[in-house]
Amino acid sequence: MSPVPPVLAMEQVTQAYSHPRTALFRAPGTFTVLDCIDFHVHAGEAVGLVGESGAGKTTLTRILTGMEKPQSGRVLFEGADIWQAGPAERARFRRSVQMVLQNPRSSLDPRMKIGTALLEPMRSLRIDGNHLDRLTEVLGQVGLDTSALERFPHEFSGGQLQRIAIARALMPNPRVLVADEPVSALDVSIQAQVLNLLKDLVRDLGLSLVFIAHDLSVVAYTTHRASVIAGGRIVETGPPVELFTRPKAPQTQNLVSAVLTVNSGLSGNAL
Amino acid sequence: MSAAATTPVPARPKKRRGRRNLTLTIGLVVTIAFIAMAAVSFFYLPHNPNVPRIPDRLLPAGSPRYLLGTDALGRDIFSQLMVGARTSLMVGAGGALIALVIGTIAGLSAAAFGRIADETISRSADIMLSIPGMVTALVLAATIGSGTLTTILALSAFFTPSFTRVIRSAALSVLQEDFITAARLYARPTWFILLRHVLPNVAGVMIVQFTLYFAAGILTEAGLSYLGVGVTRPSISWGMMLNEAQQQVGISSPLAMWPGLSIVIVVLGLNLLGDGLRDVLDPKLARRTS
Amino acid sequence: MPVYIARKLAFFLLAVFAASVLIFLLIRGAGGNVAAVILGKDATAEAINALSRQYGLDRPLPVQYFDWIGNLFRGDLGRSFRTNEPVTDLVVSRLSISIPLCLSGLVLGLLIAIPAGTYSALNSDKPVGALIALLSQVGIAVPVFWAGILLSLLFGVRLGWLPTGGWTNWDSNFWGAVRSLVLPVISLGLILGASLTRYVRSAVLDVMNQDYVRTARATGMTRMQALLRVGLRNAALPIATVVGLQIAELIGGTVIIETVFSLPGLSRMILANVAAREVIVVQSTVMLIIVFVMLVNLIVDLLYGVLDPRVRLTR
Amino acid sequence: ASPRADEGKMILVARQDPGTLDYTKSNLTALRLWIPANVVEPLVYFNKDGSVSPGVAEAWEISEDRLVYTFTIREAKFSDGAPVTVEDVIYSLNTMKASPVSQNAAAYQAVTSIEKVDDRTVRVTLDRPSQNFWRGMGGTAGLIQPEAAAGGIATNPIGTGPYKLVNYTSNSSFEFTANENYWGEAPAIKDVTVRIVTDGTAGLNALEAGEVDALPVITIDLWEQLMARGLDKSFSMVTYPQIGEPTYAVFNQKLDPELRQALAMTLDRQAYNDAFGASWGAENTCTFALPNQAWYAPENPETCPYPYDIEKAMALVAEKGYASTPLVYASLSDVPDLSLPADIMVPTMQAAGFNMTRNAIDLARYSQLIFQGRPPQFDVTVMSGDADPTQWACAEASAAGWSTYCSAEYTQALADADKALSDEDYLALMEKSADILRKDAVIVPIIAKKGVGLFDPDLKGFVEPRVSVAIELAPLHW
Amino acid sequence: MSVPNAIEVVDLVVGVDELSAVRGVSFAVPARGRMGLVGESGSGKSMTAMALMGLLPPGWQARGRVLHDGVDLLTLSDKALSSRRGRTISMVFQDPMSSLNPVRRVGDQIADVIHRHMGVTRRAAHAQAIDLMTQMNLPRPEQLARAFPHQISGGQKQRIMIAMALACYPQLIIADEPTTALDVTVQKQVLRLLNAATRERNSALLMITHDLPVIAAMCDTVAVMYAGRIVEHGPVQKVFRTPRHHYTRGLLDSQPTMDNIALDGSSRLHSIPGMVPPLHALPSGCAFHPRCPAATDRCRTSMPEIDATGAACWHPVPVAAPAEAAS
Ligand SMILES: Nc1ncnc2c1ncn2[C@@H]1O[C@H](COP(=O)(O)OP(=O)(O)OP(=O)(O)O)[C@@H](O)[C@H]1O
Ligand SMILES: Nc1ncnc2c1ncn2[C@@H]1O[C@H](COP(=O)(O)OP(=O)(O)OP(=O)(O)O)[C@@H](O)[C@H]1O
Ligand SMILES: [Mg+2]
Ligand SMILES: [Mg+2]
Ligand code: NI
Repeated sequence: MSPVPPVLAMEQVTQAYSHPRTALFRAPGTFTVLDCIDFHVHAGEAVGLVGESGAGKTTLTRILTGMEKPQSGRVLFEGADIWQAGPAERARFRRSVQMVLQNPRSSLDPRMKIGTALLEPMRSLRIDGNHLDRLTEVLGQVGLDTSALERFPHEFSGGQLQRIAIARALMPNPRVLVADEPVSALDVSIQAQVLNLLKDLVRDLGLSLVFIAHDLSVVAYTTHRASVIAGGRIVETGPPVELFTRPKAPQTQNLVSAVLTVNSGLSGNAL
Repeated sequence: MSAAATTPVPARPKKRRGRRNLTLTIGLVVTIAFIAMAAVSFFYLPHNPNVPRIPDRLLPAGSPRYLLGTDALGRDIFSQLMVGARTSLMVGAGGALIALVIGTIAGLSAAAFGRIADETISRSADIMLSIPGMVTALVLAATIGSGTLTTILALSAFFTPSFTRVIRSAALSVLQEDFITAARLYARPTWFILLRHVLPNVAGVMIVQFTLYFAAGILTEAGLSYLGVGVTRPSISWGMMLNEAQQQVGISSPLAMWPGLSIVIVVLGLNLLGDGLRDVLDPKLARRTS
Repeated sequence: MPVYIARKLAFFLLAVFAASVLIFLLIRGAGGNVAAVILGKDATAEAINALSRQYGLDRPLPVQYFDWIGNLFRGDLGRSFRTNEPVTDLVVSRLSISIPLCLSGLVLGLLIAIPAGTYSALNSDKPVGALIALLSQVGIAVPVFWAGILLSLLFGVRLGWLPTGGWTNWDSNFWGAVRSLVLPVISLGLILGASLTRYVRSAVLDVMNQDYVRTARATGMTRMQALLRVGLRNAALPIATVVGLQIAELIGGTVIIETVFSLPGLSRMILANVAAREVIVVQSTVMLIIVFVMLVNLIVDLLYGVLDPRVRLTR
Repeated sequence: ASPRADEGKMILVARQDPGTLDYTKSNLTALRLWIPANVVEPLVYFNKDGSVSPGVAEAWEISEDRLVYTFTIREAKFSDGAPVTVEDVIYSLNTMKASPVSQNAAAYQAVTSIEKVDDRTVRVTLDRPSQNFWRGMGGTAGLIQPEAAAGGIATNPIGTGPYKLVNYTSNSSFEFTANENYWGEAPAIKDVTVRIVTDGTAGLNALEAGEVDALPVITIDLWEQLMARGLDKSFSMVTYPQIGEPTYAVFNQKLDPELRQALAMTLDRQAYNDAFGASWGAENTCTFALPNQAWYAPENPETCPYPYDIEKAMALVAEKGYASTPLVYASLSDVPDLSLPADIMVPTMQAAGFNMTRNAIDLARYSQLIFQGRPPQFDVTVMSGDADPTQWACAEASAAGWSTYCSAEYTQALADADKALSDEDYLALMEKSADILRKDAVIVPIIAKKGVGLFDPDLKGFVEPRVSVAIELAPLHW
Repeated sequence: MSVPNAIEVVDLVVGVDELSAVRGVSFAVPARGRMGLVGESGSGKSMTAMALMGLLPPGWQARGRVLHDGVDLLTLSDKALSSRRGRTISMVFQDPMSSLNPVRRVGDQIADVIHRHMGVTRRAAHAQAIDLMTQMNLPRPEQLARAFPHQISGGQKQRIMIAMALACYPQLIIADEPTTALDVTVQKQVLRLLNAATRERNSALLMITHDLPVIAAMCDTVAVMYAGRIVEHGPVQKVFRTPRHHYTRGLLDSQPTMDNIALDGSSRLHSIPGMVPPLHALPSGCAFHPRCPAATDRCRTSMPEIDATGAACWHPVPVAAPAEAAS
């Protein structure tokens, strides 16, 4: 779509799982979760992915971040297949693609101080440099101060924790941030804080963002481009507002028509 | 979607917390007293518990010089109880500790190293659980001879499978937390994740289970020694004292009271401690099993 | 469901095999041998060796193992070295004590545990509930043999109502046999009941906190109705599992109780035969017990399949 | 009165389960208490007064040189109805001759042939006179069984005795009923049950509760309890030496004799007696014998070679530096009678300065380690058993083990006694061998326990055992 | 009072020991009325509902009055209450996955309710259950009735729950977040069904949710809860168009909707700073004051009551500055 090659992409990715065995003398069946998916994100771009529950969104992020090897297809980071890459390139990939998970409370080890948790990726990925400076910098970026470092996760609210989780993802100075439903576990009044933060990060740091949600308006608010996934395939891609005001694929239409808003409710034509 | 996960941990109602604290306190006091009794026995005993003094035999409790009286050979009962505490401590804690170490390693491996490891370990645990522990202990005593060490071994063989199961399920629930996914994402190897993240998070379960198996170990040891396949003199255990009490003077003697009572109190104390600790360390489990 | 049953059966067979190897090795590892025990203190080494040879105890271990296991599969448990009696006969006469003892102990335990556990779960915030919980804690802490000793002291010696121990054969005096089982069963049942009470209590507490019980109440069931019609049916599953696991422990309890009350049951037979190094008798009897425990657990698993539609219909 | 009195029944209590009833292979007291004399009879009976009465042999003839014994077999039937034949007798004697139980086989050491003379007569020829042979014919070595039923001996021994075994359930009970084929007078009580109650207290309780009628053999660990409960008053108590056993310490004969002697001086016999014998059921003794044996002598500070003297023992230990010799005391973990003495001995020996470790093992291991161990695998152990001095006989030191006191002098003295032609000679020679034994501090007697029994006051007629330790049921009556 | 109330709650306080999750809540749902109760997690919505049903967790106590069908429900015994539960007042729970008895067929579970309250035979109850399932737009009801809960989808389960709740034509149905656990696409269908079915049966509806659009779509009036109290109460049109409480306004502003997103991506959402206070550390005065842009000392010390504005606020949002949602 754009002349610059994508930072992170997947080509023709297919992934299938096997059902548990149900009959004694029949081979267990498989079902395809992702079916020949092409997906990419450019530098500095925020890409959204929406779809019903079970559509394969989480599976896609797992493959995109290299946590799961697809059955077929390639995952490309800066043009190179990550499953064929040498150790140095793999290390670079690990540093450059980070993830924010759905549940802020469970994404931080309850027995680990925030400071330690934030330094974990640096140690694990063997990144040199002054970690303390980096800590202060990143905490500033997510709007927390260094007093957080000595505390434990249970002393924070969900929104703060999600910001800490984002800070942890930012520590290795990644190029791509993958966020799987980062706000769906948050209270309404707090989710806006996190959305604004993500948006700022893309703008200020030139990060690429892959943002997953089941709520169309949240995706529209946060991203430049969005894809709709259904039945293991990407059915439609485009600028979100465009996509949601003039959906073409029936699955997109289905999603759009399901959206409730205060205004449509007040005007009496919501249901 | 639901924001339930971010709800602050609900504060416990006061009244119940009070009761739980009471449980914990009683358990702690009894356990400490018991450990203290065992510890003191190393430095001070009113009498040598193994040296018979025939002229002083079978004195009742409260006799001068003998707080709880003497047994059929004139050995001081209180001193024997003190040394018995030591044995119970060693056997119960030793058995539970070995089971804890092996069970933790096995349980973590089962949870973390894939289906084949899981099936192998879990099924082996199931098989071992089907073998009645008492029978194993009997056979083991015949195989390697009875004594403190055998008893510890038998107990650990007995407890390891259930320990493994508990640790496995606790580890499984930790492993599906998002922070594990996060650690995988920044390339932590599995063994590191187990040590750094899973172990500290199942430590509560481990401590609680340790306490409970400690108690169960004391009970089982008493049973084995009662059958005469457990601890033998010059070691002294409460179960062995009961065995002797029944052999020597018959059940109508108060001799059978003291060691029996000691067992009940200590086991009760340890169980209360375990339950209390569970409330503190492992609230999720507490709701399910207390 | 067929897959479920097939898997459980396959595991059962594997488990039996593994246990048999384990038991065989354990017992063969034991010091001393039956010939030495039979011949007593004055025997010469030659006499002992000759007797061992006669019993086939000098053959290589794998040969002995496959011989034994092959016979087991044919339903032949072997013969006692000392008396040349078939183990089957020995076991059968012992089972006429151990099975009633074990089963009545279990039934008594359940009769205590189910009402007490349920009641204390439902009244967990009242003094009675706490009292039951405490009593069950105390019960768990009491060694089963001590309970037996105290009970026989009270009812046998003090009050003289029941025999303090010993056994009367069923066919010689039926009520006498029943009477000799009363105290052992009570000791076993009380202690088992105490620990089961805990499990029942937690299972009921757990189930009663489930959303579907709340639904049942919201559609008009009283607490009692919700407990009886919804709660217990669902709590039966975890309780059945625990009972299956407790069987092994129950057998451990009978070993001790049979000793306390001098009942010539299966456990005591094992005890005596271990002491005499009657390896075949011990191996076969222990295997019998293990297979029994495993069978109970297999049945519990299959029962689970029947009771729980989630297992029945999907796997 | 017992409810069983009118039904012609009685229930007795046994403490131990023999496991097997094959008396040709097993020497267990638990078996010898019930089967000989009641079910299986020997050729002859030796009475308490020294006279001999007929058993399976209705008459016998001993040649002048005491080398040829001719037995006339009784026209009787075994309890299974088969007639007693000369072949059965020859079979029985030959079986005993080949018995792995050394006491049985020992009786036949001098025997050269066992032959049939005619349908009712058996002749046994010896190569030298043997007291052991003759006494053996009145003991287990002379028990007569039918050859045809030999296969079932382990569970259902058959004999000519006044009772037959109806049922034996190991760990549970023996059931006897009067043998309708018995050659003598039918016993007064037709049905006898012997209940096996391993827990001694439970046995006493059962007696007190009236569930059983007698405990003919009460082990030492219960004597004190029995007095404390006043059972000796409410029941008739008998004490008799035959069932009794000496309890003796065994020191490894390879140890330095002076060390053995010092060890022997730590044995406080009165303390053992107080602790276990309740001071009345046992006598302190330094002689390996029971009070019913003629060469028996109770403890006596003058005549005892190594009387209790802890100070002297300590001095010896200090002087000779025995503290540096590690010693192992092997105790039996699953036989209370034999583990209790260790509770006293080990601490006392330690107090005297010996470097003593206690090693508790179960009977099966003990059998292998101690009984079979060559050379001896222990330094000190305690045993309790038959007061038969011949069991120690051993001429050469290489065969030394627990059960062999390898002293040529001792063995010779025993052999001489065996060959004795008259009872007086026999006694004198036995006394001589007993003296050799006690001076060497290898087998050191501590106490001689008596047999103690409690009977329902209405149950009368108890006689002291004639065949080994057998409790004779037939004379008992309500 | 012209229209009788389906339920009237006066000064309801729900708590355990010293902690109160609901601190003096009053509202009324008129017969056939439809009220929404909205608020963030932990604000006490579910506790209020449970108090109305008499299904508080052990140890919890409710004070105040809950008038329904002429009686004060809080004074009734468990037995008396259970004859009303499911008949005159019923409830749909949040999580359909766990709210059905896993070992009983779904058709039987519906039939049980009918049999229990309507005094009809089991067979008739079963027929009625199938009938109800048809009305709930469930496919192949006869077959589905024989299914166990784990065999059907979440949306279907929630319809079964609604069928159970509506089976006896209750005067009031309380729906506690009935669609939060469901997929977006299914949510609308279930809401539509609930809407239609309650109207058909003339049941009043108390809709509990944290989702403002759901309230807007379903309800006539709304009460906004914060930290155990109602902070604003009034007709939906008024409250959502001209919110007077800063919290209500904050909630409305922080919803990203297609309407408030600028096409160039430059728009920023309003967010409420801080977090919802935990029960045991409630701020003094107006519980919202630490997060409120207009808070003064007065807000910190004394607790405002709902006044003529419909909001419990010392400094209500001026009407002149309508919320963005209304623009
Ligand atoms: N490891 C696995 N083994 C088997 N099936 C799996 C596995 N992981 C995911 N699935 C199945 O694949 C499908 C897609 O799952 P995925 O988690 O990617 O969906 P999703 O779009 O993220 O849904 P949600 O919105 O509920 O998070 C689901 O049906 C899920 O059950
Ligand atoms: N069983 C309980 N024990 C202790 N505290 C509880 C319990 N249930 C709820 N609470 C507390 O009571 C308060 C009100 O809870 P309630 O469930 O009514 O909130 P809610 O508004 O329904 O939230 P949600 O949107 O998460 O369902 C919360 O602070 C909660 O932590
Ligand atoms: Mg997902
Ligand atoms: Mg709620
Ligand atoms: Ni592009």
